[in-house]
Amino acid sequence: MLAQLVRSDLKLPAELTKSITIYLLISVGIHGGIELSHIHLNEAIPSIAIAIVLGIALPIIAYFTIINIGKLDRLNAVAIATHYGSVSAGTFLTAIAFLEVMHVDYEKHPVIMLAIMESPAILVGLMLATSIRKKYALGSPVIESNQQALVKEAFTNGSILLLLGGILIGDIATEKSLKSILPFFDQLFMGVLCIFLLAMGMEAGKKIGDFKLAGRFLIGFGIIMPVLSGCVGVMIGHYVLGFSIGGATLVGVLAASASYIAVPPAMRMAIPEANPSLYLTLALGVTFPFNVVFGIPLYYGFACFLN
Amino acid sequence: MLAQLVRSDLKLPAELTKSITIYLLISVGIHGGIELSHIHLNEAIPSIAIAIVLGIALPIIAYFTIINIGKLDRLNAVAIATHYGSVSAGTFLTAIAFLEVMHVDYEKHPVIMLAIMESPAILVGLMLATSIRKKYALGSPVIESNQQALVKEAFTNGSILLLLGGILIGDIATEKSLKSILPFFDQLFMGVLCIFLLAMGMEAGKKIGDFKLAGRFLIGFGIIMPVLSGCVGVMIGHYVLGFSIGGATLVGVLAASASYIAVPPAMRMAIPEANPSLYLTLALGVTFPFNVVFGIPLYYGFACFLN
Amino acid sequence: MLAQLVRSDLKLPAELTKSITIYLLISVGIHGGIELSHIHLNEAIPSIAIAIVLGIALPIIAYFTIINIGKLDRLNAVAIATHYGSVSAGTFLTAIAFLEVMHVDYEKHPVIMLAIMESPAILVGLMLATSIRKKYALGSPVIESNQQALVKEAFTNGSILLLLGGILIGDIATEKSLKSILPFFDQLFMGVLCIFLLAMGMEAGKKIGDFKLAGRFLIGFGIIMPVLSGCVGVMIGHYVLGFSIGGATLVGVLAASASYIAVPPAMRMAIPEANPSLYLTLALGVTFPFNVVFGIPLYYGFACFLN
Amino acid sequence: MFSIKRIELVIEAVEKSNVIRTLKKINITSYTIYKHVGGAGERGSRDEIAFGEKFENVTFVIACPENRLTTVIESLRPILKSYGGMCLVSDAQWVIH
Amino acid sequence: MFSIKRIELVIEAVEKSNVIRTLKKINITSYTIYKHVGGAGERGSRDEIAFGEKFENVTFVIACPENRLTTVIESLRPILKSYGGMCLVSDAQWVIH
Amino acid sequence: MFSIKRIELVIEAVEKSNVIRTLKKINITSYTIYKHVGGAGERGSRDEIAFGEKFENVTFVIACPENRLTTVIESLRPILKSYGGMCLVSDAQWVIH
Ligand SMILES: Nc1ncnc2c1ncn2[C@@H]1O[C@H](COP(=O)(O)O)[C@@H](O)[C@H]1O
Ligand SMILES: Nc1ncnc2c1ncn2[C@@H]1O[C@H](COP(=O)(O)O)[C@@H](O)[C@H]1O
Ligand SMILES: Nc1ncnc2c1ncn2[C@@H]1O[C@H](COP(=O)(O)O)[C@@H](O)[C@H]1O
Ligand code: NA
Ligand code: NA
Ligand code: NA
Repeated sequence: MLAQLVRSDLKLPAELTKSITIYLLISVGIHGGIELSHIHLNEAIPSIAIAIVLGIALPIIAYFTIINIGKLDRLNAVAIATHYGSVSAGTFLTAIAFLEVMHVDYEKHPVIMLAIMESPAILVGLMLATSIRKKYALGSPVIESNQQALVKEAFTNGSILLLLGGILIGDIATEKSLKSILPFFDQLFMGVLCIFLLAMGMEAGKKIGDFKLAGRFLIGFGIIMPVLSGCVGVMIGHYVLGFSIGGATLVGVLAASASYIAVPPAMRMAIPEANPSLYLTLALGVTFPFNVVFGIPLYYGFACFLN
Repeated sequence: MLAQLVRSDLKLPAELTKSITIYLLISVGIHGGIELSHIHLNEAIPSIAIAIVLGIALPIIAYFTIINIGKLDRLNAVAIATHYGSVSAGTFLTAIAFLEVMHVDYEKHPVIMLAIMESPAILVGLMLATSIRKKYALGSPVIESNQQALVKEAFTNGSILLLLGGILIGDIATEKSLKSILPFFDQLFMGVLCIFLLAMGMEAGKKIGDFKLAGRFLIGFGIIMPVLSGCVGVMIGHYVLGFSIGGATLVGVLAASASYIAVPPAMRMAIPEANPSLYLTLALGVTFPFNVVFGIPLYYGFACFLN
Repeated sequence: MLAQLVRSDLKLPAELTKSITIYLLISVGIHGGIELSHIHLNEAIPSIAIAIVLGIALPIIAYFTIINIGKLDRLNAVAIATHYGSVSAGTFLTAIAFLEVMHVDYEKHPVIMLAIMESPAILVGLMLATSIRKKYALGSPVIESNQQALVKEAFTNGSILLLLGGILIGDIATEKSLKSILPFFDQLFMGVLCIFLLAMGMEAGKKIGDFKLAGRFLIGFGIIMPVLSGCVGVMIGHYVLGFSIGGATLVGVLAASASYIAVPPAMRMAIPEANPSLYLTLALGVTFPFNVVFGIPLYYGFACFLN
Repeated sequence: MFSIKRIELVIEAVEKSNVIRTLKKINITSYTIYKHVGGAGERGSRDEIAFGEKFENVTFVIACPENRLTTVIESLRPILKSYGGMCLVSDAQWVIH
Repeated sequence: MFSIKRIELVIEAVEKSNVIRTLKKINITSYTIYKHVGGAGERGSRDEIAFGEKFENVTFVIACPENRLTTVIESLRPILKSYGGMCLVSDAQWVIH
Repeated sequence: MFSIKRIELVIEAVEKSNVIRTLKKINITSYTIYKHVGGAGERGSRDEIAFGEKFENVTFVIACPENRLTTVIESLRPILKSYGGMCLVSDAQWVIH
């Protein structure tokens, strides 16, 4: 039936999925903010540091993996690698829903990490691409003004602002005023998430036709990369940050997930030589559904095992 | 004031009405699915059979009525008749709201019938059109590939999939996980339906200007056809399926309602010789408002009378 | 951070903000209607009269202020003045949210006034423009059919109909049927309003870049005009209509707010000679944010002071 | 195929129904409309703003026989004069079906 | 720059995938599509209605070499015949990049 | 009416602000923009996907005097080179208002 859905004419209106994404980001921000208001800022510093380190290290590791094992050209490799250093809010939200259905508590720091991890990978990708073009004496087709626009956008894109805005609201609002907005931002959350996953699933399904294009190596990469980085993420969550099972699972999900909203257009602008079908197929058609169906339970299982 | 509304500049955004339709279909599916999870599959077979029989018989009856009494050409007659064999989810939803406001219980099988009755009439319409073209030696202007696309779409169009998807969720989800999504899919239902009816009313009202185009006979047909098939539907619901007052009313509504979402574009593709203004005006401008204002209470009254 | 938001790429889908506006207008109408169903029609007459008087007097006063103190040409002055005679539903809704967070009760008559005050100012603006063109022998570039369309629309535009529709529903619906729609129209109100204010804030912020264009005098006008008319409004609410603190505050807000939905396109059609950047910047970029941040608490404080 | 004139009129959205009325008066009832069109010109930039979709442009494309061109243009000119916009005319071939 | 023919096809939205299939058959895989296009013509007015977006138009713009023009037009003609629409052809220069 | 050149540029939506900046540099501040444009070409098909509206096309229509044509085209060419797209130039008459 899922296959039917994909092949069918049904298409959720684009504005609906955008609206839902906005709602979910604000909601998860508010939830995070409410909890974080009980926490001292100092306590958040380790999570923030880890988020930055992951955002820098993951795309570099991914890049060298693709170059050494696969036989992709370097610029396509950078474009793909960058996606794995950033995060997917959709995957993160699904993980939260998963934990809540399982009645597992989790720390709220990963919500901040989600906001932070959107940006660093994009900068790393930009720098890698520049240095490759220099080293291999490729002429850069990238218009200069684009590069500046990109750096700015990497830090101020919509998702980040909505998340931080939500956190701020949750953090500073009084309990009384929260009460009046929570029916909207709290009670509806899971239902809206349902529709979001339906939309995502359909979008991901439409990418399946492009699988042949990606080739066996890349599809393998799109599955093994998240498994490895997910497990490393869980270990960091458990040993370095000292999180509970739920929190460690979320750090794993952050590490494992690949961005499909913020990074693709950034890479399209920064590396026009790369083929967008490759990275879109991988992030949206392979890694996202893999994480939702197999990855999240796996990272959760691993987190349980460590405890 | 309603007239004002129609003539005014006010237009609900198209994406909003689409989003609302998606929400309503999933919601009604989930409700149906929850109830049906207590029911054995075998018990649903009679309803399914009746749905198919109605979907085949109604357009044929409607076709011969139009041909014999009115003086419409045959292809326009087929196009119009097909609409009356299919169903209108909007009318069905309004009927459910009506029963709930009246505190009348109803069986959930009609929800499955709603999903099933979308398709058969379209096939019947296709076959009627083909045989008419053969019999009267009309050249068919329909491009072949369109015909195949049409048959496929008749069975996998969005409404069907959303309804069945909702039924599946309601059927298999555990009570615990339902609890978290019900605030969205349950509590908001009636409020959203309100907005939906507002949008429908405005759309229907805009069709009123086209009434002259349809002519007296067709307008009469658009009112008498649903009354007759609605009463037959109620009788089938009562005597054949053994439903309560609520359930019989819903079967009546299914029989009486004319599709205005799935069938019009199908007929536009299948019978380009027919005039879309005629069938759109009838389904959306005559039969839909008639059913909502007079039909539903009538079928309900008739169902009470039979009990 | 707010500045970031504005400069960022983030844009709420236009259809979302339209949908939200529709929801808010119906909701506030229903709330008003429920309360008004306990009231005799006669009691509403003074509020209605005051609404009309304000709608006529304010744009005239504003016009002469601009002409005499500022050095704007007359047609631009009329176009701007008209905005201040009409009302901003967004500001009104924020004021209601403000009163509710402060646990201040308020009369429901201002909801009717909100619906009424949309129109008169537009007519006054039209008449002023016509008489100026005659007096100064300017050729009118306005196509005649436009003028008729405008007058019609001034009384049947979407906001008015949605508000009145909501009031009607709230007024005539039984308690039982209201119960089923209130979770949607009541519980979600404040949360949706949050998103609305976010969208408005971003839209307003984008206008800030146009400030230089408006010049110092107009920006001053955009702040002092609402303060003065707001205080007059509060006094009328308190002394003439005998409202409580909450009700008087709302009358103040009605007087102080400048329309940014209905009036701008009307003025574009009626006075093509005027510069839309001027009135859009003033209404959306100066007066709206001023009222939301400083105005509402000010008028509330003044209402408290009068009691 | 036969020759026609292709008129491309970009105008503010508030004027849409006015243009349709004007065309009807001179018996032009065939046209194509593009909505939500952005643009920039002498009167500043025009784009969908969340609370003012009427500050966008719409584009009319009208294919008309050469001998009707002047009538169409002359009846559209007052609207262009008052509200600005762009009106281009070019040659095209109409594919007969 | 070199000369090409610019084909502008306005057709009912239900026919969109049919047009794409037809173009593919004659090896035309480059085109631009405008959706949600309104219009009026012999078959009445077409515009987005809330419950029937398939009763709008879509516009295809196809830039093709002069020698392919007849093939393209002949394969589109049956669709135009059955479902109506407008097809304009004009001359343009393609900017080589 | 006087003669102008009508430039029609179809380009990826990510490049929209870049094109506007480029046009501004050469003092072109009048243009019309169509958003949410689909298409297919050498770089595959481009269409609105729910989570990536930036993978659509936008179309710029620019009416410019003949003597400015080369400047405009030369400044747009690098963008076309890097990101693909289509740029057509045709003759049109500008209706003076
Ligand atoms: N030279 C031009 N090329 C393309 N579009 C133009 C041009 N001049 C004006 N327009 C369009 O016409 C609208 C109104 O122009 P204006 O009246 O000059 O502000 C603009 O928003 C553009 O969409
Ligand atoms: N003369 C024309 N000029 C511009 N567009 C046209 C013209 N004739 C037809 N159209 C377009 O083609 C569609 C179908 O036309 P028709 O088949 O004549 O109803 C209309 O909805 C218009 O969008
Ligand atoms: N021959 C053509 N006719 C019409 N549009 C084209 C053509 N070639 C390219 N395009 C448009 O330009 C975009 C980019 O083309 P490309 O760079 O070839 O992928 C496509 O998505 C189409 O919208
Ligand atoms: Na990651
Ligand atoms: Na039926
Ligand atoms: Na006011």
